[in-house]
Amino acid sequence: MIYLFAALLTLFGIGFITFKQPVYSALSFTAIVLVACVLFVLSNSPFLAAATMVVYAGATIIVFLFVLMFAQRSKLQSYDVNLNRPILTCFVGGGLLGLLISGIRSMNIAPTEELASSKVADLGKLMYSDYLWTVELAGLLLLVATIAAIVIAQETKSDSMAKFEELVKTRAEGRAPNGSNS
Amino acid sequence: MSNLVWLIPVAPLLAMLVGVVLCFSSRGRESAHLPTWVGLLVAAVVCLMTLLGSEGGTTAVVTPGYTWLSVGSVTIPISARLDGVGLVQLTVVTCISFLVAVYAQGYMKGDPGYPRFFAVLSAFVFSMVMLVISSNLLVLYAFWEGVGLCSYLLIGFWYQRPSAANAAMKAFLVNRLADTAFLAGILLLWHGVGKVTTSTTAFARLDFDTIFNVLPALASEYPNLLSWVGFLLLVGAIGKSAQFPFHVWLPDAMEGPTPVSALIHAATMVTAGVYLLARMSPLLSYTPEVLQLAGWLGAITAVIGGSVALFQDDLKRVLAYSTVSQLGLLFIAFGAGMNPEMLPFAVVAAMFHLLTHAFFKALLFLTAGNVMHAMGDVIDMRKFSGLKSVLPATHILFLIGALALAGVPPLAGFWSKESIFGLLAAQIKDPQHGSLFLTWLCMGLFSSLLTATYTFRAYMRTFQGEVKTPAEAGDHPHEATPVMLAPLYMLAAGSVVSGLVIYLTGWLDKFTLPPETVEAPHGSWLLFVVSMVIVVAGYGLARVFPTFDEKKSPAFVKALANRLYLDELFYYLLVAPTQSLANLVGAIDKFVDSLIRGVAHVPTAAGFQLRRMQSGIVSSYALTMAVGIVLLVALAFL
Amino acid sequence: MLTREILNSLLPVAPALGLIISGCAILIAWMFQPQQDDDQPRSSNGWAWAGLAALIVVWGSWSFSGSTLVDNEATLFRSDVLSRSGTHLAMLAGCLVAAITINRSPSGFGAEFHACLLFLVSGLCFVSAATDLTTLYLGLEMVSIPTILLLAISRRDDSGMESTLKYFALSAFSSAIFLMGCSFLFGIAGSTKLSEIAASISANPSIAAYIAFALVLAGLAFRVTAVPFHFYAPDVFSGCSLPLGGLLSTLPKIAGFVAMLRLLGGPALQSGLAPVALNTIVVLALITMTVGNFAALAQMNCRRLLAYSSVAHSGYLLMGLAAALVQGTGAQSLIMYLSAYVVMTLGFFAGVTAIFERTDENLDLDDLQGVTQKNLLLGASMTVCLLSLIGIPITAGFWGKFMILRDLIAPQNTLLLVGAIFMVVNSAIGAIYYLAMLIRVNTQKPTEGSQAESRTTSIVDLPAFATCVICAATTILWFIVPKWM
Amino acid sequence: MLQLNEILMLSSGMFVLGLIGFLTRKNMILMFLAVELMLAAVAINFVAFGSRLGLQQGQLFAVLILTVASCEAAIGLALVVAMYKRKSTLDISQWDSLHEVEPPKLAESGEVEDDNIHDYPTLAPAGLAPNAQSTVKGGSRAANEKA
Repeated sequence: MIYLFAALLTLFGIGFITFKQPVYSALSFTAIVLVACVLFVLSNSPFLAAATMVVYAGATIIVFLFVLMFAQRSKLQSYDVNLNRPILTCFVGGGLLGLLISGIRSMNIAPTEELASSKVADLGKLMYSDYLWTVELAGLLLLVATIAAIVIAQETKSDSMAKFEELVKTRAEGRAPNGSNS
Repeated sequence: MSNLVWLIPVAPLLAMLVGVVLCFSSRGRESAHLPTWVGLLVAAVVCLMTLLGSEGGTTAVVTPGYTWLSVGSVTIPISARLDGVGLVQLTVVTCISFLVAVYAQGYMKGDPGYPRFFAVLSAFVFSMVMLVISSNLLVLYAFWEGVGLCSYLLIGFWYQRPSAANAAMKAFLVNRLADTAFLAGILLLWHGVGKVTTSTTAFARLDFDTIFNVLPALASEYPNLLSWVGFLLLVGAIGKSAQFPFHVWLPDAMEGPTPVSALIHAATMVTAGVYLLARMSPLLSYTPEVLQLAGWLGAITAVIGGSVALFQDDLKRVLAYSTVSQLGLLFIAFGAGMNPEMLPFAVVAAMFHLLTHAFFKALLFLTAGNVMHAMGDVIDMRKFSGLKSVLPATHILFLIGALALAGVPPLAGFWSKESIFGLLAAQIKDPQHGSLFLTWLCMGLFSSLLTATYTFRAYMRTFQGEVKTPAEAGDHPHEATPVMLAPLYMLAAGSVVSGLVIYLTGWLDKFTLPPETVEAPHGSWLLFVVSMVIVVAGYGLARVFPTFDEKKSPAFVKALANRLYLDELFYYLLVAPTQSLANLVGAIDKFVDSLIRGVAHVPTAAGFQLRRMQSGIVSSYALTMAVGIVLLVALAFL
Repeated sequence: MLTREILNSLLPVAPALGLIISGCAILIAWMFQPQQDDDQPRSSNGWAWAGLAALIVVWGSWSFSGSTLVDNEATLFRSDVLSRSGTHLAMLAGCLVAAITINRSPSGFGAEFHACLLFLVSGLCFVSAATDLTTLYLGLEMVSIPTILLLAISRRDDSGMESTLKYFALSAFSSAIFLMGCSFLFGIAGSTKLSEIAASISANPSIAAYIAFALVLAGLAFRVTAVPFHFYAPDVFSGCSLPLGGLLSTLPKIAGFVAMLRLLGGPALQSGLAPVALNTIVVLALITMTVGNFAALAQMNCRRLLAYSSVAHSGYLLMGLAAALVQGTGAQSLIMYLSAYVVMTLGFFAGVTAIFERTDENLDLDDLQGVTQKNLLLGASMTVCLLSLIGIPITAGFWGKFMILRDLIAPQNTLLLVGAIFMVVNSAIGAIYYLAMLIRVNTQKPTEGSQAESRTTSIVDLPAFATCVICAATTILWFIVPKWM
Repeated sequence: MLQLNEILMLSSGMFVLGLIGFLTRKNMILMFLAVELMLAAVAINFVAFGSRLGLQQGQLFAVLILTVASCEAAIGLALVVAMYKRKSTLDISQWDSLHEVEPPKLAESGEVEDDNIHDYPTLAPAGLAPNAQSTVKGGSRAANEKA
């Protein structure tokens, strides 16, 4: 069974890395997340599987795809076609994988009682009793991230002014050497 | 009393802080002397009260003060350790400093760096007080450097003048040379104490009490180490106290303002070396060979200083060389303490002369300052004469100082010199070193002959003869202001009476001698007579002493006028090699520099790789990070 | 239902709560502020003062409340020496950064800027009080996400965006690495409690445990700019606004080191993983300080130089971490160095900020010329900060180096001794470029540099100037009274 | 059923895939997706460990990771949008204006000046200069001072 998963992962992973169309890459990312969801289920965590499915496949990837489309050009871009030092990176990644796997092999976890079937209620109880402040902290983090996202993407008037001035400057520079440019 | 002790350093410290603030403020600059006055006055009064109220005796009172650092097992407490010697030194420092500060108000008036001067002056007094009262050798060293720093700042006070900046640099470098030896000595001692005792913490090993407690053990187990320590401490002491061959910095230090010359380079700081030897005298009693070296250096310095002073035309320089030679006498005193049972008397004699010398040398310098003030900053004795009628008060004060310095009874200098010579004379019959003591005695007496000669000569050239003033002095040179004269009267009073009082009452003995010692050896009446003859001879010589012309004088006169070419020797022995070394290093530096530049132009070279990694592309940075992670993880399998 | 215990478990992070509440208050107040025409950039000073006041009030009331809390490991936050000193450090750095940015907060984004600065500092408090892997991780994110926001809004030209991008991308990457290590730690220890993790690692030092350690270390090494995770630093420093450079060189570094101490500095770790972990940290430290110093030597660009200098100081701090691991006596010397570092670095940044009209221009070393001639107090303060960075006595930097060196020498461990020697040599190398700055600060500028001449004619930023002076005074004060560090 | 070890290996593989993706892709959006992939792998780790150890904390951590991942996604996308507006490209290697500048060329850096930089401190001649230029005694110094 592991070979099946390994094969799936490798297939979609290679796809994610090598597809020249970024949309295909994003789709293989979705496929990998689905594989991960299956792994969640196998680890007795159906709630997380569902949550991941909703959050990743449902929300995150859609937004990513949206932005991807927004920035998409009609023809393939060179930066999507060419990879950045693929061979060296593969060596590094392979090395890390080898090290991690041999580390995992050497690890022997004492088998305790398997979590028979994790009830969402138990998780909820944990989250809202002992780990209440952790969850609140995560909420605060979301607030800051929201502010950050709004502020970063916002274009202020001074920004557009600066951009305009820059444009004028580059035009002027471009025009200077040979008068009838543009 | 114990709490009051901390007032002595804290008052100048506060004065310094206020002064530093005044340096940066636009208002209140003209009254910058006030905090310093108050701080120093408080310190001086506390000192005097403590001194007069003290029972005497040599036992040291350790007052815990302030725990500087207390982290984990490291504690660095700073505590005050006050014994008789320290108390005497402290009183001299604070009282003279206060008087000089009063004088400086008049002298420095109108200088753009007025607040700076008083801030550094307070800082100097603070460091000096801490140097004296610190109970730990390392703390002493720290403030030793602090004192050196203040001296550097004050010599170079008029830093716009190249000569002042150079003189400051020179004093700094020469002192640094000696201080390196001092520091090495401290570390060696620390190492040694650590070998014989394990009970104390690392820092407490350098407490004086600890050191003195383990001295017998140290002396029996590591006598060689002790000699080395003594030698290295001596080098430190002769650096600060301007003894041969490190005396070259002191005359140049006269570039500083005159109050500074009086305070730091005549009365207080230069005696720090002597104080160090007195403080470490329990250790030195185990190392007679070091004391012998001190005696020799002192004798040589006394003679050299005296002879060079004879041929100087610059009044302040005469006094500077005179200081060098008088400090030499102090070191002779330590030489006379070669026999361990005589060492306490040597300390007494040295402290005695130190005290009187502080009075009359400060007086002389400050009166010279008056002269300089009146003459429009001209201090060359060839340019003026006969100032007796122009500056009557200054004339009398200078005369008192000169008589005290020359050793005319019953003024102070006579008695303190006498106690040193008496100590030497009493030991002439010593079977082992008798001839040595005799030699030093002769050299000491010869230097006092020189002292009398140059002092009277300087006095006569300045104040006697026809009235002549330089053009810089303006139409009618005037006497100094009362605020400048008042402290001089007090110094003059000290110069007159201190010697006689202390000699007759044996007042110093009670502070510096263990209670059950035998009667101190005093000079015989023969020595008295010899001394007086010497003074008279000196006066006679001064009368007949011709003024030399540089061109047609014999070689030795030329040599003396040029300070025996010692500066040149120093130059060729130390500076020139250093400079060529520096040039070499510079050349290497340039080579390396060009190599680096070359490397930058050759992308294949190894050093360039780092730069190339810094390409600005995120992916490359991430790749490097990933490689780093792999390497870190791979360390697990090693 | 909130029980009393659950509420009480928040007490150790009370200052963080205070900051969060003030931050939210600022944001809410901003919403109600009447909107003005965007052509007139609103002054952000009000928000800045509010942020600074919030920091000072929270810090002061927390330190003077003097409540001695029971150190309860079972809850999510604890109140021990490390949490207290970490919180103090966070507040100190936060106050200084807030003071530098009073006149320099981005126009139009003042409220967001200062609210997020408060959130950032509160994140540091969470990190230093965390007893649980979850709170530690969220605290770290609470530091890095506001940092990105601050970077993004404080400079909005191409360079600013680029530096934000670099910081964000690499920060997300390193955070993933850190999490991978955390997951292994969780698996090996069977708990998310930091104390149990440390105990189980030292009871059973396996290869997997080491791998987890290495991954966590690598993740945190990014925050403390250890080599080879430092590459972003010079670029980001040269692309962000000047006060942000000061922020970047202190706050994330405090977070990284406090987190390392929380994760690794437990007394349990010294027995188990120590040898190999120690080797790793020492090697990392040596490489970091050497690369940082040599790279800084060749720099003429002031910002990049400061970045490399911060890298070099990370190396010294890592040596302090190694010493703390061996000694097990707590990380007092590391904390001392960190506090000295915070004050002297921010002091120097404040000094540079005070003299330049714009915070986004490129700074060469020569631009520092003549500060003392223009303003003696500022020049003297910057000189003191530089002396402290070198580690000269009369400054707090001396005690920092002294304590770390002492901790390195005391255990008689060969590796640490070698490290100590390297550290001394490196400090000497570092002194060269600090002296180069020192000389420039204190020399007369060349007459022909008329542009540079006009730059430093006056202090353009009074709060930053005051901060610089305060930092210099603190540096000297701490030398005299090191127990206040 | 899968063993714990096997799940861990799979998640490690996923993690490394994400890492390689982050390093090789130049498209900013795909880079951030790769980071999400790494985070998802870590979440699998946590859940697997938690399931094996009988601890709910594993799932809790996974939930936190989901939260943080969406935070990062939000910021990342906002950043991408802002950057795309500026350069109209998603290529991350276009953003490399901040980097180590080459040291100035030898000619530009003023090699000539270097000769004068090494100004070593020298001792002041005490009184009379050692080179005996001013053989006049002390007075010359006083005169110099006036000047």
